[in-house]
Amino acid sequence: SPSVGSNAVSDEITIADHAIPQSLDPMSSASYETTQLTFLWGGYLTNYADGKDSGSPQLARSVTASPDGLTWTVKLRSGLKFSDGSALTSKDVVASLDRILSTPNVAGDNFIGPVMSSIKKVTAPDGHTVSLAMSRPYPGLPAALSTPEMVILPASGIAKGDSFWKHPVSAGRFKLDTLDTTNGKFTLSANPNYYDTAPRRIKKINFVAVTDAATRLAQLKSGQVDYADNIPGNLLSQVKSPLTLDTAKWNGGQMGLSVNFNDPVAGDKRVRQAISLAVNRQQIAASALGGERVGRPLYGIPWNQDNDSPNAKATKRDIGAAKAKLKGTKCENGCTIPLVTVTDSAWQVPLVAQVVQQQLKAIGIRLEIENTPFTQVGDRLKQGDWGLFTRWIGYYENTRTYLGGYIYGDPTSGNNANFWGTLPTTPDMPGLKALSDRLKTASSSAAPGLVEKINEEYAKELPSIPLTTLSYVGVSRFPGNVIHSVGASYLVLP
Amino acid sequence: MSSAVLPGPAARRTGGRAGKRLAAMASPLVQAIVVTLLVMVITFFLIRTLLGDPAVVLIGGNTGASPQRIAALRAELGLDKPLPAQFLDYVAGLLHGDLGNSFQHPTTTVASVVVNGAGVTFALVGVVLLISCVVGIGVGLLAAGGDWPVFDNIIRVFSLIGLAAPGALIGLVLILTAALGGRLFPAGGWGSGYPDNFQYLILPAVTVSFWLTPIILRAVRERAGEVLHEPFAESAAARGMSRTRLMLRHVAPNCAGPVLAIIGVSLSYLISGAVIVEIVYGLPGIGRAMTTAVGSLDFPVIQGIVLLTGAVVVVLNLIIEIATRVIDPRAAR
Amino acid sequence: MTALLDVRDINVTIARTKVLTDVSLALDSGEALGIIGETGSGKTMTLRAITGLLSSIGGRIESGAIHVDGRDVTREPLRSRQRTLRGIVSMVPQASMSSLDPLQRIGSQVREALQLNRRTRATDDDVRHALEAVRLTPTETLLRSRPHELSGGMRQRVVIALALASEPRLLLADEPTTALDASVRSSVLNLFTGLRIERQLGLVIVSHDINAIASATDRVVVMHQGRVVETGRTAEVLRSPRDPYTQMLVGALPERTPRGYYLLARRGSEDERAATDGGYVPVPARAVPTGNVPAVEARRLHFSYGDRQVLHDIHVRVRAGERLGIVGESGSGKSTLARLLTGVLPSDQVTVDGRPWRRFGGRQPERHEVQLILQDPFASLTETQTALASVEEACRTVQRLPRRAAHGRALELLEAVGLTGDLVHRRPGRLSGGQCQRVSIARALAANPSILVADEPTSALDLSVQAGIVNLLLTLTTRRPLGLVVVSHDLAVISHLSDTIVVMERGRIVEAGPTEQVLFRPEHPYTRQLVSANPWLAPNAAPGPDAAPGPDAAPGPDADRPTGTRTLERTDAKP
Amino acid sequence: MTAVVEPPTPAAMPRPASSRRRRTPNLRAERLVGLTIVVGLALAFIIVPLVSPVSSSDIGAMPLAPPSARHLFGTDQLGRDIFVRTFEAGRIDLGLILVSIAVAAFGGALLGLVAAYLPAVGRAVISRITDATMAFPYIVLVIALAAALGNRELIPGLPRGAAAISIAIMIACWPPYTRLTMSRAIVLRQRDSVVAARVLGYGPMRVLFRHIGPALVSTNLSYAATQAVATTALVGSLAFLGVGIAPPTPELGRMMADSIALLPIAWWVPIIPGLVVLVLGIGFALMADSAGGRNSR
Ligand SMILES: Nc1ncnc2c1ncn2[C@@H]1O[C@H](COP(=O)(O)OP(=O)(O)OP(=O)(O)O)[C@@H](O)[C@H]1O
Ligand SMILES: Nc1ncnc2c1ncn2[C@@H]1O[C@H](COP(=O)(O)OP(=O)(O)OP(=O)(O)O)[C@@H](O)[C@H]1O
Ligand SMILES: [Mg+2]
Ligand SMILES: [Mg+2]
Repeated sequence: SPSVGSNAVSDEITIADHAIPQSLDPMSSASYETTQLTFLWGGYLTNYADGKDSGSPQLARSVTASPDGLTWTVKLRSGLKFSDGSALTSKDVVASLDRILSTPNVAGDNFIGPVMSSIKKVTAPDGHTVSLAMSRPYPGLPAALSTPEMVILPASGIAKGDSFWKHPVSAGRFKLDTLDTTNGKFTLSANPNYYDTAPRRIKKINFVAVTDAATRLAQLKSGQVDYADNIPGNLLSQVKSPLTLDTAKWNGGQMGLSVNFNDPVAGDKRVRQAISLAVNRQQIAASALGGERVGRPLYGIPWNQDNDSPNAKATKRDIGAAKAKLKGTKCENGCTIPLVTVTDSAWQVPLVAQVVQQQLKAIGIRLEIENTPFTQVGDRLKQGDWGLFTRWIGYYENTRTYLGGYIYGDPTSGNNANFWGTLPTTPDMPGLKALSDRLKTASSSAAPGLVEKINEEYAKELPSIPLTTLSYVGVSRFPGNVIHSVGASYLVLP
Repeated sequence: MSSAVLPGPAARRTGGRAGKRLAAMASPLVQAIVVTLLVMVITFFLIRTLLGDPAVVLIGGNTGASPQRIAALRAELGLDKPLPAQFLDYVAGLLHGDLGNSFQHPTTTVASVVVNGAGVTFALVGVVLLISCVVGIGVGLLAAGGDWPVFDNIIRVFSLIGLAAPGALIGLVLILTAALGGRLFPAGGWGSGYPDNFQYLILPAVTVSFWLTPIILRAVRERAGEVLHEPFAESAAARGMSRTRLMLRHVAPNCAGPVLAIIGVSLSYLISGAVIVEIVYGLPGIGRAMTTAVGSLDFPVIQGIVLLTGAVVVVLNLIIEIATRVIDPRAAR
Repeated sequence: MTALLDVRDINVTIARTKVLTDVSLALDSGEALGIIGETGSGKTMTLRAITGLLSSIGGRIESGAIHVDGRDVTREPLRSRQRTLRGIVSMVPQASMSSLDPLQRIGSQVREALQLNRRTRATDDDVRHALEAVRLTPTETLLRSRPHELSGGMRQRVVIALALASEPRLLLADEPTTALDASVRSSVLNLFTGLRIERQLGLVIVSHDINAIASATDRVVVMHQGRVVETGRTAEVLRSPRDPYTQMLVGALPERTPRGYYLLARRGSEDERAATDGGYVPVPARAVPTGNVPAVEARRLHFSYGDRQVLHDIHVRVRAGERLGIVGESGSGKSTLARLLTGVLPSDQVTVDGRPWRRFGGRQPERHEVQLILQDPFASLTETQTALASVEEACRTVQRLPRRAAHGRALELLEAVGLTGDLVHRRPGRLSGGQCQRVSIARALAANPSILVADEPTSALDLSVQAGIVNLLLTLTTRRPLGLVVVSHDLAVISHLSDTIVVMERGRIVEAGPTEQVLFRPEHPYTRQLVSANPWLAPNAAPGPDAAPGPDAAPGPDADRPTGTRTLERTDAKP
Repeated sequence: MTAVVEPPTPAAMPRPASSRRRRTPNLRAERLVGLTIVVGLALAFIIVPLVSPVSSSDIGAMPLAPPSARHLFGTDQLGRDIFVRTFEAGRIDLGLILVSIAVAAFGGALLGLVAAYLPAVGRAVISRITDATMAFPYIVLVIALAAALGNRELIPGLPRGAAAISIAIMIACWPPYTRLTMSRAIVLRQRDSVVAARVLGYGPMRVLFRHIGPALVSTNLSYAATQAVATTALVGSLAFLGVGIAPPTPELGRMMADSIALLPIAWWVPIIPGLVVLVLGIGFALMADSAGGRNSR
């Protein structure tokens, strides 16, 4: 392997992540590994890359809305091919979107739930055109089409069902060559049929799983790998030149405590408010995250992770106030709340949980941490006998517009305890619901004001208790501009 | 009882000596088969009663799939049948040499997963055994045979530490020192072909050997010490046999029994130790396959792995037993 | 000419404990020297000092000198001493069982030993010659055998062959016959004597078997607590020992005491009655059972272990008040019979008071009637129980005595066997063999048996300790009407403890009759051979009032033949 | 399966004095050292958390502060005092190991003792089950049990997650005791002391538990000490598999696993719990050694 610190990028790189994907289907798994890979091999209608131009066309030549916002038209580039050489037509796009629409519960469950619930029908007027009929305007659609789930797959492959996912095919910059799930090693090589023929340096990617973060870092230092993903904050002080932090990747999302409203203790608004008051967010950041974190811990959902949100004031710790809130609740004289935690998804989660557990002792609340594997947590939550859950929301680009409906999921799904993002709904948060409904159709100029209002309302109702923003850091052997990422999982490669 | 209760030579020669010996060899074989079957049966029922529903996990417990879809998947995986029926299916498959397919990756056969992982793990175990036996026996003999109290004490201290230190800790310290500081060996990972792969095996093997070597070393030292004080060794020494010759010709073979016995007893611990270390070093052995399989409730894979490791342990024990008998026919009593 | 071996005033310590004090001995070529003494008296240490093996157990020669063939080897370290002594001194170690490498074939062990000395390859013929020299037929099977496939006698010969391989001029043999049968023992001793004469070998034989020393050596050294207490010509020393310790040792030989008398045991520690100075003390009249006499009987007894029949058509019966001796060569089935009689092994042909033994675990009222004393005194006690606890447990469970009564009874019984004070609170590990055997006896008595079966009760014990146990058994039969079955291969012991003797050979009774008759008018050749190995067996004659202990008082059949030549003419049976 | 081959020692000849006496004084000292280590650590495990002003879960200081007068062993990545945590963790670990092994040893030995008195068929059945359990890769068991039991609080008062580990240790550890006890008991059964007991008419239970059982105690104890070494290391490694005791209860293995990556920047965080595991293991090993177990696994 090349010597350490040589800035020259060869045409083959090795990326080490902490696990291999449980599934390659982004509809089944939203883990970083899966999305990271999907972005490499998957073709999308619009481009996710490079932050600012998110939503710009990729496989699509254009994505345009009708003036009433109720019809979107996607024009495909001509001569598109999948990596296996077969032609990519609008039929494939329709099949791909229908697959998502027909997947049960997606509308309510997934990141893309809001956009999906606003799409009525997808049709293909001709081989190069796709038309989306909307039930309500959704200005963020172009950006939404670049989320990992929106990968375009061959209709014939989709028809094959599960077996397609043994070796999926799409029209991304790379194609999957070997999928060695037993050895935790995937290889990808440049897709010869990629629409963009501009010469690119990297022709081959090895994607390996190295469970232990220290080993990952060690392998990076010794030159075995070129890019190590997901390095815990307290290791970052070991990252010294010539290694570089992929600072673009820092924003790893936000962590909060989801609430089981059916739980007699945690379901009580006063208890939630008390918890929120008793949590010392500065301490969480300092001790659990090794001080490595972006932004301040704030309320709400992705869009208010901006570093400059005015809601920072609401996060101050106040034990006296917290205790006062507990008067008359089940926790007045101490109580126990089961806290479900996932230990194998992000290194931050168990640490934050422990700090919170310790902090809540001050108001007599005993958190009983229950570790659950990532793969089983949804199931576990459905069982119902839990109070709080350390939710970690991955963060997509700062796209205020398209995730408008995110905050307040579709009550029709009836699922108020799901994992992926829709927050639990209960009838007693009418204010929040009304605001959220307004946001779904708001113009982009009206949105920021609405968001502030939502945040205020949110702070009162606390459908979930925000804790902190998270860092999700990759380390590269090359200077920072050579390999970096956008969001948490979109790798930008030379 | 009296010392003279020995079978007379005449008694041995009469009767089918070869037949008896065959029978004596066959009975461990039968036992080994029974044990392997037991392992299979226990595993089958244990995982199915202990662990949850693979269908839910497979579909992605997190996406909230409909009960119908889960039921369909259960039927597809054959999990809807009653346990005994499932067991019969499994056994029928086994009889055809078919371990089934992975739940998680339906086109992957369990055999390929297991063989793949086992290749790595048993290569690791093999290297560990090699290192431990060479170092353990060598140093053990030196410590027992040489008259160097200081050396002996150093060895004692080292073996105590090796014995008591947790493998994972040693592994990580090794990674951080040998691999990073000295850049001698890769800090983990796995290559693509064999001579190349050995360099990835060295550190993990050393890590596990840290535990096994002291055990062998101590046994050898103890046994060798005893043998050296046995009258035959003393009189050989008194007749003028050199120390080296005595150690090699007489003491070493007499240590073989305890060493073999220890290896036999340690095998399953050894494999478990290897699994932990594999995970630390990121080797694609059965350890990784197994943690993944348990996490995703991939029953056929769990079963295949347990069956394979169980069978390997049993077969190795069988070989050890036969070897012990060949080395020391008294063991066959 | 210098002596072949000259040990002068050596003092040896092991880890600061003095084990040898001023030991001296000397030996010329062709001469045989015996060393006798009780266990722990330093016999083995003396040999170790000569061969240089002291250092391996942390011993040191503090002072004195050892010259071998004129060379001073006292301070030579082990390794160079091995070189110096190679081809001069060889040794046959104690414990023949582990004197051969258990894993190597006999042929290769012999070959290796031969090559050690000559540094050239030893041919197959050399190996054969070496084995023939110790009167073994070097068949291919023998050469390919491993030690555990040989009998004790054969093994001992191979060990001797190894020792002779370097063609030594001095052979040191440590207890070469202890583990062997009477017949094998005499052939091994004959072998020594033969070699000595053939090769002009200097021979040191260490043994506590006085008969062996008597028949195979010219001179003897008696050791006691690490000192040489007496040296002299074997015949003289044994006939008229001068040192009190030697007197005691020789006197304790059961052969030397006429039947019907207590053996001469060491003073102080043993039965007071039996230890009166000088003269013999007669055993008082035995208690005679009255009324219904319990009996144990084997009738037409056949017994097999698996498909191997070890007992054929045995008839024996013992009643309370009777004494039966069972003798026979090793493996003849004596212990098996003893176990059958006590119900340890099941058989319907053995009855106690007319009823067969129940299997283990079943309730049987007559269970306590027959009790067993076993050979290994340490192994027959539960190692975690103190002497008192063992006996107390027996009192409580068998006799169903309440706790206090059991305690008192146990103390009484222990005192009756000569154990008092602190001793009763010790565990077997801290008791001597003789003491353990006493506990064992006391425990058996706690069951209040009518019949006591003793399987080799003294063969693991030193002579003087043996005398104590024999005396104890004698005393016990005088106190109560006890039936006694004594199993032993030692005719002399049996002669004291039996009225009737059965002789067993390969699972059959070959001769049976009153003790007098079997011992002094043996009919079966096997019995004759047994008797002839005991030169001093005393008939049941009262010693004269002025008789001193010794062979003169009870001259055996071969008493005045010169030692060392006596058994030479007998052809050697190949084992 | 394979038993350690012992040369037949004829009873008629007591073992040569040399082998009996060779190393006794040394051994006693070793046992004493071993015992001192284990007992000393056990006391410290109990006392230190009791008298310490800070609790093991207090987050009171800078994270990763090096050892100082205030924090003797420094602080961990959350800013908790490692000194208190280490000792409290030791208490859990030691308790877990002792209890699990005691149960395994007792159960296994009992089964072996009973097996020794069963007819050949019963004995064969037990032997095969024992072999099968020994052939079973226990690590699978640990992972599966942990997955199945989760870290729910099975036994009130016990740290959550402890039950799974403990059960797994018990299941993995019993077979050697059964094997050892059975083979020894079969030998002892033929021993003269048992023959004598039977001749006295003692019942099978009495023979089993008064005359055979006690003789096995020391063998089993020495084996248990040996196993404690292995188990100490094992429990210390389990956390690396993501199996273990739930926070906030500190556990030595988890303390190491969670912080091993910090070795280059804050060695004290992983090393100190590691050292405690090591010292504890050495204590057990010394005890096992001197208890005279030949079988050093
Ligand atoms: N390895 C040893 N370390 C310390 N003392 C020993 C050792 N071996 C023997 N002794 C002591 O040395 C003394 C002499 O022992 P030695 O073996 O010479 O007796 P022995 O006459 O050969 O007895 P036996 O008839 O039992 O073989 C005894 O007091 C014994 O306790
Ligand atoms: N448990 C056993 N199983 C099988 N064979 C046995 C057993 N015990 C003894 N034997 C055999 O039975 C025969 C008689 O043995 P036994 O112990 O009764 O002889 P012995 O006369 O007491 O001999 P020794 O004088 O050596 O004590 C021997 O050939 C022996 O090998
Ligand atoms: Mg001796
Ligand atoms: Mg016998």
